Amino acid sequence: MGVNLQVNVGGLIMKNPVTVASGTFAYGQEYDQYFDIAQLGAVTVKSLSIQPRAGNRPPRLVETPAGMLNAIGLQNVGIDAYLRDKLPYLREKGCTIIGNIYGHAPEEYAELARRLEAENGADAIEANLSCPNVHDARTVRGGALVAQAPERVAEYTRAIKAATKLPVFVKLTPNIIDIVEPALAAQEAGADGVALINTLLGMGINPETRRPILRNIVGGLSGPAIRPVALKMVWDAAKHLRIPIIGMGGICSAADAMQFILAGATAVAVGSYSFRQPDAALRVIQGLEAYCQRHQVEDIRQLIGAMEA
Amino acid sequence: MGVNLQVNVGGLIMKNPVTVASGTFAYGQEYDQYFDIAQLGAVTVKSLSIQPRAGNRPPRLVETPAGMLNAIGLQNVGIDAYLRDKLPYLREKGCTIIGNIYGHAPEEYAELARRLEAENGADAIEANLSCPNVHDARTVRGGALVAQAPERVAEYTRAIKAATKLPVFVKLTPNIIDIVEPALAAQEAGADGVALINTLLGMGINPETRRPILRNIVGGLSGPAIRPVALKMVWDAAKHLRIPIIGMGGICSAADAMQFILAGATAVAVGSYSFRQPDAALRVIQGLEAYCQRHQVEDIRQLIGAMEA
Amino acid sequence: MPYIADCRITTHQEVAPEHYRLVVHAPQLAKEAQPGQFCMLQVREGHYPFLRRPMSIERIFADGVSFLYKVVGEGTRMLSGMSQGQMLNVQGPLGKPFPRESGFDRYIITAGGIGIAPFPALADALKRELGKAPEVIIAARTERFLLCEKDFRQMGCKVHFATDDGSAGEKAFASEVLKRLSPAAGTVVYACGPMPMMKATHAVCAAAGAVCYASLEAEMACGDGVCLGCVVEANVEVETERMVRVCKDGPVFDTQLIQWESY
Amino acid sequence: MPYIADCRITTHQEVAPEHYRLVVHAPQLAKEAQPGQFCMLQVREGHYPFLRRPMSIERIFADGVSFLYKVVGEGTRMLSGMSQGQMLNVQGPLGKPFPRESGFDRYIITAGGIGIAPFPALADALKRELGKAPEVIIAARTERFLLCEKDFRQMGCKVHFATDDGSAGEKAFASEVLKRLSPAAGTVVYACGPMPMMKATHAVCAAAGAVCYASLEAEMACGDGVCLGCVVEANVEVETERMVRVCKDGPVFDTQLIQWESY
Ligand SMILES: Cc1cc2nc3c(=O)[nH]c(=O)nc-3n(C[C@H](O)[C@H](O)[C@H](O)COP(=O)(O)OP(=O)(O)OC[C@H]3O[C@@H](n4cnc5c(N)ncnc54)[C@H](O)[C@@H]3O)c2cc1C
Ligand SMILES: Cc1cc2nc3c(=O)[nH]c(=O)nc-3n(C[C@H](O)[C@H](O)[C@H](O)COP(=O)(O)OP(=O)(O)OC[C@H]3O[C@@H](n4cnc5c(N)ncnc54)[C@H](O)[C@@H]3O)c2cc1C
Ligand SMILES: Cc1cc2nc3c(=O)[nH]c(=O)nc-3n(C[C@H](O)[C@H](O)[C@H](O)COP(=O)(O)O)c2cc1C
Ligand SMILES: Cc1cc2nc3c(=O)[nH]c(=O)nc-3n(C[C@H](O)[C@H](O)[C@H](O)COP(=O)(O)O)c2cc1C
Ligand code: FES
Ligand code: FES
Repeated sequence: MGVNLQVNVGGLIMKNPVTVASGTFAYGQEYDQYFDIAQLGAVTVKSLSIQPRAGNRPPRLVETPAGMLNAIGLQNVGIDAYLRDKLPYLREKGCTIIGNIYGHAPEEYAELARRLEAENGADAIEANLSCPNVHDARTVRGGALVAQAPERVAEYTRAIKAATKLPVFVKLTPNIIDIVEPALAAQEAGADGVALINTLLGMGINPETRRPILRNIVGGLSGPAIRPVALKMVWDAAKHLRIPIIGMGGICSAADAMQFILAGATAVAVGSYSFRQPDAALRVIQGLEAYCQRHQVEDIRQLIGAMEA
Repeated sequence: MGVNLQVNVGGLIMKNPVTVASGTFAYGQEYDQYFDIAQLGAVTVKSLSIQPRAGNRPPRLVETPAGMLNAIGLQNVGIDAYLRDKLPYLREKGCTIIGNIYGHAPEEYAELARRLEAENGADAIEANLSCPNVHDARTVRGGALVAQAPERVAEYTRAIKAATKLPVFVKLTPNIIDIVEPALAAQEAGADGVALINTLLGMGINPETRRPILRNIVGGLSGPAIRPVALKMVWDAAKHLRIPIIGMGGICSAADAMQFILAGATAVAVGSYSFRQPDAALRVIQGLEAYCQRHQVEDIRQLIGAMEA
Repeated sequence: MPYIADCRITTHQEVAPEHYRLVVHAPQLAKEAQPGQFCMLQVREGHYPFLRRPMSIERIFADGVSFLYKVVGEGTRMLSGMSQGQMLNVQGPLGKPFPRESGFDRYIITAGGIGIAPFPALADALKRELGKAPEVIIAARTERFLLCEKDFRQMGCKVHFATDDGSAGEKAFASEVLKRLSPAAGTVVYACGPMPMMKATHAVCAAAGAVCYASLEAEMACGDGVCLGCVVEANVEVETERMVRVCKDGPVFDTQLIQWESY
Repeated sequence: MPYIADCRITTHQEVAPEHYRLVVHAPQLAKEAQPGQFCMLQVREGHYPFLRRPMSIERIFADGVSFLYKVVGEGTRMLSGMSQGQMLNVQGPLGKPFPRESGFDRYIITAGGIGIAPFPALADALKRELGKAPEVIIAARTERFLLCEKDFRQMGCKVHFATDDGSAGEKAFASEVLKRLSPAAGTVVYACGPMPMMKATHAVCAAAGAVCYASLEAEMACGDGVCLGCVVEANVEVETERMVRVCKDGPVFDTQLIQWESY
């Protein structure tokens, strides 16, 4: 049986619903050594900023039970080097590209989106409004992240939407009471989709040295450990949104991805698990196709939000 | 070297800083089969309500990577049966008791606290303002839990404090932007300590049946998976509070417990890990003593908040 | 009283595709265990899988017990990778055993699939204690998953087969075979298997006036009555509770107690 | 180009307390691997431990490679429980090898503790390719952790020992022994060991005008340049980056590049 895996994520056509999470796939080239990355529904690149960023000082990562903490701090080559050095490879391969962007103000996001569109640097924009490792989440109280304040989410989204015709996805944080609030704010401000979730704030201490394990003290928790949390947020958001959701958080297998799709995600991203298994996203695609065949589902879109409560 | 492990948690003297998390130790009797539970700094009992509660319909639990989701729904024998059938065993053993309570309104919490004090049912009160499995966290938007609204935390805390002279601890939820807000609200309303954290909201779907794994759909995530999140919240709260913190969330070993103490917890609770290893809390006590000896620390109180940032 | 110990694996063999028998050296456990009780096995060190896995006690020997299990997920797969000589952390015996009362006319065991696991021990005890070799219905998807036949025959049990595909015995459900055996008042039926099978078995017994004890399954965290995660809904209140814990109040229940409508 | 494969464990032995040598059958890996490169080993199926573990390639054979490792935590403990014949999932070869340039007067290897791991392959290559058997300083806490002596002697290397407790060789740090060997301009030093040891080694070499290549360690998630988790701070910008990735830009670095003040 032929299975249609193609989905339309707020105007972005993906040949299958599987992308990779920003920051867990760099700019694609490294993992192209292990499998043909053009098979992905889309490649989501590491957050890009206007200037290159050195990121936080090391140590920047530590394993945790069924997950990991990272405090990379958005180290990236900057938009210029991306367009010059990284983009050609992805375009040559024929990849669909989601350009994840990060800035210090709405204008910076707008500028990044404009450049990506103008220079064919992406087929959709994902605005990272929720990185726990850049705003000083260690000391600022009461919500340092844009994605924790619905009115700021709206403001940023409007600025980006005004700057580009590309589909715009807004990436939100799980460190919040009700994910529906910033998600609705994004939708009302014109976002074409939301990406759920970024990492959860966490930390670790080495009891022997009595020092924090990460130099930045605080980092973002990812991996299978957080999957149940991510799934709940996707399900919550799906009940209230018209725009599509890209679900992520601990996805390792097609069975995991199916949970997110059934909860209401139109597409999914494989994140940290690629570190363990570089071709994990490809296996998810293959597994989704096999799932549809086994269940005689001709079009995967029939499964979006199809959980029977 | 003799080591002092005794701590004073807002007026509750614990002979060591280790208790168990409410709902993971029932009323103590079962695990007394495996070790002498009187060795614990305190036994924290399953949440008690005025009337017995049947809890949610099954299935109520599922394992997750390095953790578990539960939707017990506060099934408990009720305060009368507790005082009559469960308390004598604990008192006979000489246990220090933290009476965890749950009600539908401030008056119910006050009533439970009053009864526990009057009938010698507890040596301190822990008010569960954060159970994700009873308020209808599935459908109510914008924060269904008391612990998500600082002003309600204050109101509930005041009511309980007015009803009892026992130390009162307020148990908070990690499903929030800034844990310091409800924690400060509790402190300002007279709480003698805070207990951090309750479970994180989460869910699971069986992709084969397309049905939620839990009958309640949503449950609470616990276990080592959430430890980094819990630790970050304890550290956040410790920076801003005068009152002591009972830290919990994924503690399995003395090394884990030490992380919480170094982050600022005065006491710690072993939760879900007891299911795997019923004497886990005892091993934590032994491990803390060994840690102090190895590091030549005469008094464990010197280590509270002693992380070097 | 249950206890926890590292037990040496003395035998571990595949008895059918994806089905294993595992024997551990555990003299104290063997002394206390009763047919129908179970153990919580810690499949691995570390945090994965996080919880122990419940397994019925299949046979009780002088110096240990055996388990009979099917690989259904990662925990049982990891268990199947353990070798003879390795240590397995075992908690048990847990739960209430099958009641073994004299005075019944007929003793019938009915098992679906891996639900056969607790019955070799039970049949053995009925034979030894009451002198009654029970009749046994073994049902499975197909012939090669019909387990323990030889054990039962050696105890002098009459064995009936049922398979979904007719590859051995009747092409029928266990409950249909049971019905044809005409249980009646004075018959006691012991059942274990998938929930629909036990529900049907209960219905047959209730209609016939037979007593039925079933060993139920549920996801378990503690296995010892603490977490309240493994409950099933009861028809009547048991010690003031409407929810009964499979691990502590069961796993063996008089089927009249269970609210079968939920299944 | 790195690849990922399940490789059969052909030998696995304890070579000192808590120290193991593990040999895997991996012909393609053996063909591509260079001394100083490493592999990411997947210790277990499932989610625990979540990440792979980086291990230097100790020796390169015709049809496989060996690793030499020390048990320091749960991952290495689980690894040590694997048996000959089992399959181990290996990703590699990864990272930049030790530069092997002719034209130096002297080649010195200096290793602290388990830092000895990458050097048997390096010494072998230097001997075969350049005809130079390097001098080797092996430092460890105490005598029984002085590893690989025989391998080096067989290659004709001169071996110096240093122990913290004086139980063998000099009671000194590796860097002190190195200093007494009087490295100079024209000397190349290869170092691997704890950070303070490599920092001191760098200082000795810098003062003497010797070239020093060190194999650094960092916590790694991907091992392949993707996650940016394993960086160390560089003195100069490398390809416009101030942070260099141990996994991809290293693990072997010219020590002049590293900002040693941070350690
Ligand atoms: C009292 C009792 C006695 C049991 N005796 C036996 C026995 O003798 N032999 C045997 O093969 N099996 C027995 N089981 C079932 C056995 O415990 C499960 O098959 C096992 O826990 C599955 O673990 P897993 O990691 O392989 O599967 P998982 O990956 O955890 O799950 C795979 C599937 O099995 C289901 N499952 C997982 N855990 C349980 C559980 N605790 N109870 C029921 N279903 C579960 C899941 O819902 C899922 O559908 C018993 C269960 C109970 C409660
Ligand atoms: C390029 C490279 C090559 C290496 N080669 C070898 C080798 O040949 N032989 C050998 O024995 N070891 C080697 N190591 C170190 C080895 O990777 C760690 O000892 C191992 O990952 C620890 O895993 P664990 O689960 O046992 O310990 P964990 O429980 O993860 O940690 C125990 C301790 O080890 C530290 N640690 C954990 N992971 C790493 C890591 N990736 N790098 C450094 N420290 C870590 C932790 O901070 C902690 O202090 C190498 C490391 C790198 C980066
Ligand atoms: C090492 C690492 C780096 C990350 N960098 C970024 C980033 O640059 N931009 C971003 O939006 N998210 C970043 N994330 C978050 C992931 O995209 C993803 O939202 C999160 O990890 C949850 O998915 P997972 O559990 O599958 O990893 C990063 C995550 C990790 C682990
Ligand atoms: C099965 C189960 C039942 C629980 N019941 C309660 C409860 O009745 N009252 C309460 O305050 N917390 C309850 N909790 C939350 C725990 O007390 C604790 O806050 C949480 O599990 C985090 O700790 P852990 O990760 O160590 O388990 C329960 C947790 C579990 C797993
Ligand atoms: S498994 Fe915990 S009460 Fe039954
Ligand atoms: S380990 Fe990921 S970049 Fe080095």
